[in-house]
Amino acid sequence: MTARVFVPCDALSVALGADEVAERLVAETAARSLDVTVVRNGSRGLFWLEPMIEVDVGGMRHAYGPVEADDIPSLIDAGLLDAGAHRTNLGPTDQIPELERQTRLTFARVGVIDPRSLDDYLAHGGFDGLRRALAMSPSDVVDEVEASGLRGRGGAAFPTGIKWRTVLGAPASPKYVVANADEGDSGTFADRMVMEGDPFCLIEAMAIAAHAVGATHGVIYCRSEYPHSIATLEHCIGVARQYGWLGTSIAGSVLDFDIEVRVGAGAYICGEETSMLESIEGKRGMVRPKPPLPALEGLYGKPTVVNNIITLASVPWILAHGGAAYSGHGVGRSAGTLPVQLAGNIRRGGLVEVPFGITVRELIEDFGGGTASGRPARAVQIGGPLGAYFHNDQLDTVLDYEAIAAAGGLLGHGGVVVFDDTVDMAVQARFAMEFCAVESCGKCTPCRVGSTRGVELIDKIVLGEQRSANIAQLEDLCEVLEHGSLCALGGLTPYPVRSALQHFPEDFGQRNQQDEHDAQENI
Amino acid sequence: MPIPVKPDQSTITTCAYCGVGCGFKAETSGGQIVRMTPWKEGKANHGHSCVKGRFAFDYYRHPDRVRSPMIRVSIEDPWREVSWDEAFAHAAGELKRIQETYGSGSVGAVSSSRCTNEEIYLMQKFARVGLRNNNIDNCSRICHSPTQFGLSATLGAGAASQHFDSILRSDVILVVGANPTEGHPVFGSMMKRSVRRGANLLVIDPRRTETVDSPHCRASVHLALRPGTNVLVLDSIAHVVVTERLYDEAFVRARCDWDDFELWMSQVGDARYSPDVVGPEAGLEPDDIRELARRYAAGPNSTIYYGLGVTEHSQGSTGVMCLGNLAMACGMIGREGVGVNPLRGQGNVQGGSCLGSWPHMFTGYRFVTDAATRAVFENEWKIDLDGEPGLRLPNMFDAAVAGSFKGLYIQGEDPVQSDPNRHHVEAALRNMECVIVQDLYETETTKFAHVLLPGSSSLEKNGTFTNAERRVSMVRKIVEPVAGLEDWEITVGMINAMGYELKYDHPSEVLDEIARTSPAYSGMSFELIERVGSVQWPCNTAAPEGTEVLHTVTFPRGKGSFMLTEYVPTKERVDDRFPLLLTTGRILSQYNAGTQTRRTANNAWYDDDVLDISADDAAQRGLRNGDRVRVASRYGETELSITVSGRVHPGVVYTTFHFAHTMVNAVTSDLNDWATNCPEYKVTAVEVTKVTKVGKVTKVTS
Amino acid sequence: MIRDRIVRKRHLSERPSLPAAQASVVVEALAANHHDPTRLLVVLQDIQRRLGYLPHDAVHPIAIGLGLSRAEVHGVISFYHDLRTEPAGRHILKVCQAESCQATGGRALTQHIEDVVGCNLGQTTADGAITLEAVYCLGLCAASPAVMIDERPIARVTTARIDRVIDDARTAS
Amino acid sequence: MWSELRALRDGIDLGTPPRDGEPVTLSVDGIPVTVAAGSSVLLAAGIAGCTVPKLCASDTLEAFGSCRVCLVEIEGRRGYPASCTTPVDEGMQVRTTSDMLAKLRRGVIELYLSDFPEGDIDGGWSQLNTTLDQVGVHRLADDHPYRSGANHQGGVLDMSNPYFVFDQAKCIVCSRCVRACEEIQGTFALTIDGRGFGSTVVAGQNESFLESDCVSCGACVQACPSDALIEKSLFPGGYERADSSQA
Repeated sequence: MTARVFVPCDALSVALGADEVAERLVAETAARSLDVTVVRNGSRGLFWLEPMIEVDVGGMRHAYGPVEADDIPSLIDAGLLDAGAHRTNLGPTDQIPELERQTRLTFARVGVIDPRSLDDYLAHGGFDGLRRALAMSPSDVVDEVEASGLRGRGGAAFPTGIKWRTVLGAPASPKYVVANADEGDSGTFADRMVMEGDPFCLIEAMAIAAHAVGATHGVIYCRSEYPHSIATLEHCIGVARQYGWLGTSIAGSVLDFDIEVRVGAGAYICGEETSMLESIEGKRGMVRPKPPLPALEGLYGKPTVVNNIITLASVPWILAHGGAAYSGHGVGRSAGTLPVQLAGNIRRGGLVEVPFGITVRELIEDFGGGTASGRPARAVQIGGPLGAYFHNDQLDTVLDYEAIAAAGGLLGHGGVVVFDDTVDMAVQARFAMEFCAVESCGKCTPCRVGSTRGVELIDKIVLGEQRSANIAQLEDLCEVLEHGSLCALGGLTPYPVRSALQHFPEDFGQRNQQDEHDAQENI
Repeated sequence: MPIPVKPDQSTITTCAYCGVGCGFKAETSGGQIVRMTPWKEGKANHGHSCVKGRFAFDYYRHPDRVRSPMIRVSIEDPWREVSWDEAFAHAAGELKRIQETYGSGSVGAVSSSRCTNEEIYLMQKFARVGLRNNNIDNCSRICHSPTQFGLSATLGAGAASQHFDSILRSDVILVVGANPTEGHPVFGSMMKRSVRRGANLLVIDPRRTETVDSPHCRASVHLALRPGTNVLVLDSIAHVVVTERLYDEAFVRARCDWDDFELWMSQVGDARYSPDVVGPEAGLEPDDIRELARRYAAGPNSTIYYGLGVTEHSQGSTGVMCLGNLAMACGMIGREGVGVNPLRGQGNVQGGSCLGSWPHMFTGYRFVTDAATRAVFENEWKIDLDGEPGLRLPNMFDAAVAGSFKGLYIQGEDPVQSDPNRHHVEAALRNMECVIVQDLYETETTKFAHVLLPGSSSLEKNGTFTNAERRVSMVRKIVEPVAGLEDWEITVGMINAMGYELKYDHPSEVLDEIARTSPAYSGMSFELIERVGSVQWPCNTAAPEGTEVLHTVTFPRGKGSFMLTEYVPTKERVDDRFPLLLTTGRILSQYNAGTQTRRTANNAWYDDDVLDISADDAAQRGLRNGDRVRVASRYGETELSITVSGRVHPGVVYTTFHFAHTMVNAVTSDLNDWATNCPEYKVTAVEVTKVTKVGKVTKVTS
Repeated sequence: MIRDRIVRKRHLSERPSLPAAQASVVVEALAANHHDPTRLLVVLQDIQRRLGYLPHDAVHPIAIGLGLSRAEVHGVISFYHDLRTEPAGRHILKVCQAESCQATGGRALTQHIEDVVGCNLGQTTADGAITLEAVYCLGLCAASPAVMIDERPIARVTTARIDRVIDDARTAS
Repeated sequence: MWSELRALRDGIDLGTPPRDGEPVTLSVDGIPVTVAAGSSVLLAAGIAGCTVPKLCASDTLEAFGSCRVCLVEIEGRRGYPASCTTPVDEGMQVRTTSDMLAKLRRGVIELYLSDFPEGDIDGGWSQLNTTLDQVGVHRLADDHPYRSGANHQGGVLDMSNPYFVFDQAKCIVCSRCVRACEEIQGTFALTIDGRGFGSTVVAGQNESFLESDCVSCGACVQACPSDALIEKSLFPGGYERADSSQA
């Protein structure tokens, strides 16, 4: 019987040498005339173990990692195909503690299956959600999503069911489903893992959405920094078309729906939904004012569902298992699970899907194992570049939308970036303004001009020029940005800036006492 | 200092350039115009403008302006500056002397569409009460006289059926032989707005103009027909409407003469107008003709806009009738979003048509042969009027060449440059004993003048203009006329000098007189226009503030009449010697004969006429972009530079006619519209050859 | 910069046009995208993929082909950082500048790379081998710092590792 | 459909195009006002006689929402929505003045002033001057922290068009010219080049106005609120760039 060995193909595994491992494995087993199939699966998200290869022994997967290409001969010598003992042997994959403690609903298949294999997908419950949805009325599908309590995972946390109901109720046609795969937040990669690990799930989700709202055309807007995702999606959309999961009369139903991948061109702002719609329409990615809501006047001015990848990827499970089953996870208004991404200076970086309600400290210490440098953690940025910096002593904050907001932050796309005690928080605050300046679409004045002024003010503060006046001006500027900006880029940039200023005032201290003294004299 | 001058006064007036008639605010500082800004309440432009009206106003203070009346005995003599009174006395004396010598009909007058309604009215009054004949014509002879004829015959009113804004309600816009984005730019912008909002654009034009294809405005069907085949193609469109039963039978039965309709159906329904037959002859794909016909007929609201590409043909009037027929057959008339609309070239062409500057018609298109109409004017003017129609302008020139026509009073026109067959016009003028020209500058025509009366620009006088949508708007005096008199005062001076005493204190009194004598204007007055901004005629007791859409209930002639429109090919044919067809048009930045725009900085965009030629035709002749070429026709030749352009098909060349020295009209044919003498500027067989030495323009004598 | 009064407009037909080889790429990209103006970004990406950049004189045919204006096409090109109007080096090395990489020595790594290749982010080396670009997140944050050379991602980058990558890029064609 | 054209009034800028919808009644600063559905809060405020400052809004152009000086407060809604892009609702209660609104508007205007030539403000009569009067800020204090920041004061001065200049130093990047060229004229000759702080108005492919597709209709000049696009005829001695700036 052919042995199956799994080597992940996702971009980060590849970035850590997975392709070389796979090549070596093929070459080495061929040289030894071993009957082995190398399967390229997605990543389980345990990236400190990548490249992590798995071997299927009697239906159970055993993991080895991290594996380098040069380890392959010794692995085979050690009886890899029978889960033999080796320096890199991690035991049964499911029993790896960091995996075992997760609640994998959205990511249930990611890392398990060959993302390009429709058979694999079907064998793991794929398209069960769509089959069930197609047997229901569109309104009932929306009810199910509403019942799940699912909220948008892209950052705004808007209830998905309500959004879908708005689109369903819009009289105009045609309607569109747009999947926002412009995952630009530093410290996030969950979307990428889905697209590279379980792409049919996204296709299924979009088809369910299309049925629920009456859409005929879907677009996945994927950032250009994700070439592996784009290639995987293109391949799988082709397969789905070939086997009738896209196109006309999907799965024998009346649903006609197709998907096209559009690739971004290097603009963070295009992750903002209206800017993304402009970009899909071939224009500059300038933010549109809301109203009108994209749900009513979205792509080409037509009713449009715009959802984040994780939001969509949660839908097939909800349809297959019921909204109530999903809402049974989580706390309060934060229903279900959240795929948290641990990044930055962390020992065990990766993806952790857990129900809402875990604390930041549990994530960083229990799952993440503390900093990679071994130095004390000093700051944690939650929710991407527009998220607040948390001080080390705030880490007991519970991870749900409301608790994080109460602590002055936002959950965003679930990215958690850890900094050790070498970080200069004035530099990080400056970067937040600089990032806003670099990525601003330039439409509204607070963001277009204010971000550059913000960088300048922080520079002056750090140099100790008229420190108090500049800090006061910076606070005023943050107020203008927060309340005066057209979209969340300008509106949220004050979060990292203010939190850095508030929690780490010592980093904005007087670098040059004489300058400050002179400045004070001059006032 | 970077602070801009702040105007101390702002006066609302109407642009005098094209037939859109935009409302402007003339802003002055210390009595000089510092800028013109578009008037937001202008109903033709709603605050928009083009490069001419907005910026090209400096012509009024150009050093070339004629600043004093001048006379001379012979055109070889130098000019002698004289007082107004001396000029009037001299001019009138000469005209009377000529009439005594050669008869009453030996003199005439021609009015200009650059002038106000009141001035045009006074010019025809000059002829009728001063010269005591009907030798009065106007410059729309050479542009839109077929409109007058063709639309009157079918619908009963020689004017646009719609207001400009109506195009926003159109689902389908058919543009025939017009290029609004260049010729009528502010309306062109409105048309593009309608297209961006979803209207379907259909274009019939030999050239791939900007109207056919520009950003966010692309015609869904473009029939790039061979010049001269308009009527053939329009009949073929009608053929499709008839044979595919796309017409609106209910509308035709209710509103039109059914017998006429059946006759028309049998004509255009004949196989000779089938797209399969017409396509090859007109250089078109038969299916494109069908597609255009189907889209137009499908509407639900389809509108037609057309320009000189329809009228300036030997079958110009027939082409206009085709459009009237088509609109009636498809029920596309009598409500917003539909209609048939001529795009008038000059600021007051519609006024020029309405106000009786015709040898055969009084104001409101009423015939001089009609005693009852004559009686209205005889009663008003207290004078007996001649019941015989007078001479058309071309007939005046013919008669002058023949020796029986000796004196002409020309108001603001330059027939030597504008009219066809330049050498014929020159010969005619040379044969006259008294040519009186009233103009802003010395022109090609003033070279033949004996009396030169300094005209006033539209910035220097009061009055009204009627634009292409029948809208009468106020022209207001912004600055004093350079020589002291407004044009209407000059004509009044001439009338008095002819011995007919008359006095107006203000042009409003002239409009009052027009209202008293002309039903369509009966409700019109300066007071009304001041109050409501502008008024579209008809304006009368039934429509006290004017009429936006015509033909809503009935046609002025009662039942709409389907005219037969048999295609008769022009005599102008290509052959081995003259294998290319020359057609003409205008560009945005220059205006007509260019007398005004050439005296502004608008030359920065185009400082010369250029010949557009296809890459194929250029290659065959070894021509490259920018080469100088000789353009020769059976009638004459001239020299131009070429642009190798994708906008014209092989076999067709195109040029503008804005620059006097190129004398494009030396090349164009002698042929003209069968009904109105409107010249066939749009079709001339030519050959183009490269020249290495700059030559000069010559006319072939034939 | 001062743009002085121009006496006479130079019309497009008087200006240089695109070389034939590039023009055919434009024509093919337009046709492949059905001359659909909403696919402008796709057209630009297609052309850049084949030509390596978007030549100035390609803008006019693109605009005409899609029924857009040159200004609109220019506006779109200038908005997106991926789109380039000059040819790049033989390899494009994108160095992540975002927070996760900052937390793991990304700033020092960037400085090291600039020193080794001899040019700054946004520039191309004198030998035309490498163009350095800033990128804000490659989604490889669980193993920062990260770079991407051409379409190959590299994570947990060390100076030794990046030196090998740069060496390879310089020697490979 | 006709209101957007025919309800325009000389000398009055309603801020957003008038609409034709059914009547909707709301209150602005306690004053009841009835406007057509689809109208903006900005338009309603103007009709109620409550002047809301604006820069990027004009009743000849569709609402854009970029300048952020027309912010208002709406009962029951979070934040400070731009009144130009917020449509009226029946019963809506709008406040056009408050300490916070004044502070935000001042803050935004200071950002504008931080990149505008100081010498072009005093004595000017542009719409920007009117807005500065309304907000009550005319210049940055001499020791204002925004002074000496990055700016566009050395930007393009385009004199190529015979009739008007484009002076980037005075451009506030509101896109009114770009939108006028698109929405009113339909030529699409202008665009924004770049993005973020680097955004600048350019003609064609960042070329001179005369060589671009510009047809010199004047719509952009008419639309410009800050005299960055202005008629040469208003400068009898020729146009010169202001030599002093806040920068």
